[in-house]
Amino acid sequence: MEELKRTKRITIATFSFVIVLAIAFFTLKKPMFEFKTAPEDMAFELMMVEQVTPEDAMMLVYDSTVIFVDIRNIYDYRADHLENAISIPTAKLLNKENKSLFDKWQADSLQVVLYGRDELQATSPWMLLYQLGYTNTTLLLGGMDYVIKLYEGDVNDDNTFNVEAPAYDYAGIIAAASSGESTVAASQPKKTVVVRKKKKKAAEGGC
Amino acid sequence: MSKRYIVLTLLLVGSAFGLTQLPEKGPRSPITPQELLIAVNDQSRFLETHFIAKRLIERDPSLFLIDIRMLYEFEEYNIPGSFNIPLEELLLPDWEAYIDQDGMDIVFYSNSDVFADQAWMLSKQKGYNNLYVMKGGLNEWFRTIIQPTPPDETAPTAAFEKYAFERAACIYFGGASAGVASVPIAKKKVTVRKKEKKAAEGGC
Amino acid sequence: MGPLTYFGEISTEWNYVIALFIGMAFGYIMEASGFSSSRKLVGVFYGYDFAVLRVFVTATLVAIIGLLYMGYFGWIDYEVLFVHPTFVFSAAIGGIIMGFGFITGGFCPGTSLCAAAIGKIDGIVFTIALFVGIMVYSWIYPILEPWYNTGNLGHIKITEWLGVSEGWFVFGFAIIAVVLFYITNLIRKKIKPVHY
Amino acid sequence: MKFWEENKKHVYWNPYFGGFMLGLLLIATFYITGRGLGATGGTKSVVVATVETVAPKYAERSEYYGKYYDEEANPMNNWLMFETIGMLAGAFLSGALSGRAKFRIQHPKHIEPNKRLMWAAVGGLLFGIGSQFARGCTSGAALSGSAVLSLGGFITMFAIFGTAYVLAYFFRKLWLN
Repeated sequence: MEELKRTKRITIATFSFVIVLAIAFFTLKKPMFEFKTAPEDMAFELMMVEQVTPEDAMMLVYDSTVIFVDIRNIYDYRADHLENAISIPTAKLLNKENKSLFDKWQADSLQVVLYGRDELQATSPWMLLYQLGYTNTTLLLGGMDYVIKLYEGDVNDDNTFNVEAPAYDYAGIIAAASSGESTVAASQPKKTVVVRKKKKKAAEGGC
Repeated sequence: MSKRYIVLTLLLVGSAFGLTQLPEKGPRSPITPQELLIAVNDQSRFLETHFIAKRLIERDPSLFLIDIRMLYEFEEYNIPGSFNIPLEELLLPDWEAYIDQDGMDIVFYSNSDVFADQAWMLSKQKGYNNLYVMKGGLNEWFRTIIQPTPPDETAPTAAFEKYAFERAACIYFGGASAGVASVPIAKKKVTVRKKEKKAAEGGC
Repeated sequence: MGPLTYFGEISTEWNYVIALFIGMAFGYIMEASGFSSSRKLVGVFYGYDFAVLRVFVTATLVAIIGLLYMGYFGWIDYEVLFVHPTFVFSAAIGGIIMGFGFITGGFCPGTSLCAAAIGKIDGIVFTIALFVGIMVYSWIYPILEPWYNTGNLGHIKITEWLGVSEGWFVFGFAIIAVVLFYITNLIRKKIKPVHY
Repeated sequence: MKFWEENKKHVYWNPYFGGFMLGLLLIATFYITGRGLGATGGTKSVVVATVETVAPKYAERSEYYGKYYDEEANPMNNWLMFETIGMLAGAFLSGALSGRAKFRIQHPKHIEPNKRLMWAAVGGLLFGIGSQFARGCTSGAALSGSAVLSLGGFITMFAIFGTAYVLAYFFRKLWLN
C-alpha cells in the first residue's frame, strides 16, 4: 500500500484545520446578552411565573431580599417612586453597568421586581430580562398608578389591578344592542363603573 | 507511519471531543436582545382603537386582527374579522403562516393590552414583521367604539368629530341597533348632556 | 454567514460557475484517491484495499465536525442546511438495490463518471446503464410510488432519532472510525494483495 | 520519462488526505449552496431533458416526468448538471496529470472484458433504479446526507455497504481469482 506511506500532506492539512478551529474558538467574541429562554418556551413560562401583586408590594418594599426597579423615565422617578426603588429606565436596561447590577442581584439570589407606570409598561422589559436568563425577575401587577391608588385608599375591591379582566359584559352588550334594547344596560357589572371613575380621579390627584 | 497516524488520530478524536465541550449556546434568535429593547421602547406598535375601527370599516385587506384570548372568550365576543390564537399556542407551527405575513399588519388584542403585548414580544423574537398591539384592548374598544362617551360641551370641535365617528363605528360594529342610529346627529348636543352620567351604562 | 446562496449573496450565473468548480474539485479528489478504478473500489469488500472506507468515513467526519464548528462560530446557519429527508423504506430498499449494483458493477455513479472521464470503458458502460436505469425507474415508478412515499420521517437527524447530543454522537462516530481504520489495516495486511 | 511518470505519479493520494479534502469540499459546498454534492441528480436531469425532447407527449403523461415537466427550469437540477460536467473535467485533469487517462477496460485477468462490461451494465442499471428510489446515490444521499447527520443518509449508507458486504461472497468470482 504505497499511498498510505505518504503522510506529509494529510499531516499538514489536519494540523492547519485544527489550528484554524482553535484560533476561531479563542477569538470568538461572546455577546454581552444572549437569549436563554426561547420564545416558544417563554409562551408557557408566562403562565408559570408568579408576579407580585400591589398589596404584596406594600410589604416587600421593606424586604431586604427584594429589589424594586423603576423602569419609568428619570422624571417620573424623581416625582414619585416606591421606597428603596432603583431607577433603570427601559432604554438603559441593557447597559453595561446595569448588566453588572442584574448579575449581582442574581448571584445574591435577590428577587427583582420591575414596575412601570402601569403593568403594560413593565411587561415587555420584564419578558426581555427573564428570557435573558434573569429568572429572579418579576413584575409588579398594576404598576405605580395602582400603588398610588392603594396609598390613597382609593381602592375598595380586590383584584381591580387585573387589567386583563373584561371591564364590560361584551357579549351581553352586543346581544342587547342587536335586539334593539340598547337603553337597557342591566347586564353590565356595576363594579366597572366604579373602577373607571376612580381611575380618572387617581390620574388627577395622583402626583 | 504509525507515529504520525497516532498524532492524526488524536487530533481527529480531540476535535470531535471538543464539540462535546463547547459551552452551551442559547436558542437562535433572528433579533439580538439590544435590537429587541429598541423595539420595546418604540411606542408606535400601539394602535389606537379608532384607527383600527376606521381601517375595519374601510375593509382594509392588509389588516389582520389576532385575538389571543381563550377560545371561549373569543366565541363570546370578538371584533368582526379577527382570528383566534390563544397566547399559549401562539408559536405553535400551525399558526406560523398567520403571524408571519409580509405585507399584512398583524394586530394583537386581548381584554386589555398586557397579554397582547406579550404576544407581540414573542412573535417579535421570531423575526416576524409588521406586528402591532391594539392599545387598551377590548376594554378600550368598548369604551371608545361600542359605548363611546360624549365629550364635554366645552370640548373642541375635534372631540365632537371624533365622537361622531365613534357613534357611526358603534353602529357599524353592532353596539347599537339601527333604530338608535337614525337619531339625527344635530340632536347630538342635547343627548350628550343627558348621557353624561349615564354614559357608561347605556348603549349609544 | 453561509449558506451564501440561501442569503442571496451569489447570483444564479455565478452559482453555475461555482458548481462547475465544485464539480471539478469533486472529480479531481475522487480520481486522485483512486476511485476511478473499480478493482480498488471493490477491494473494500474483499479486504485487499480499504481506500473507499477510509476516504468515505474521513470525509464524513471532517464535514460533520467542520460544519458543526462553523455553525457554532456563526459562520454558517446550521439550521437551514438541507437535511436529506428520511423515508425509511425507500432509503433501505434503494440502498439494498444500490448495494447489488455496487458489487456487480464495481462503481457508484460518481466514481463511474470519474472512470468514464479518464477513458475506462467499463466506467462508460456503467454510466450509460445508469441512464437506462433511471429511465427504467420512470417506467416502473407508478408501481413503486406507494412504497416510495411510505415511512416518511421528514427531515430528521440521526441525533434526534437516537436522542443524543450532536457532540457526543460525533465523538462516538470518531472513535468507531479510528477503530475501523485500525482493524481494516490489520485485515489488509493478512489478506493476499491483489495487483491491478 | 514515461517510466518516471508512472513510477512517481501513478501513486494515489493517501486515502485519509483524499477523505480530508472531500470533507473540506463538502463543507465548502454546504457553505455556498446549503446543500451537498450529488452525482445522480445531474444524470437524472439529462434523462429528463432527453425524454422531454424525444417524446414530449410521453413526458407530459408520465407520472414521473410530469413532476419535472411542470417546473421546467428547476435551478437545482441545472446546478447538478454543471457540477457533473465539472466532475468529468476534474477527473480527467487528475487522470491526465498522473498518466492514468487512456481508453481501456479494467478487469481482473481471469474475467473476459465483455463479461466485465456486462456486469458493469447490470450494476449501472441497478444503481440507476436504486438511486432514484432512495432519493440519492452514494454521494448525494449517503455522503452529503450524513454530513448533516441526516438519518436517511446513514440508513442508505449502511444499506449500500451492508448489502455489498453480504453479497461480496457470492460475487467473489467476479473480482478474485
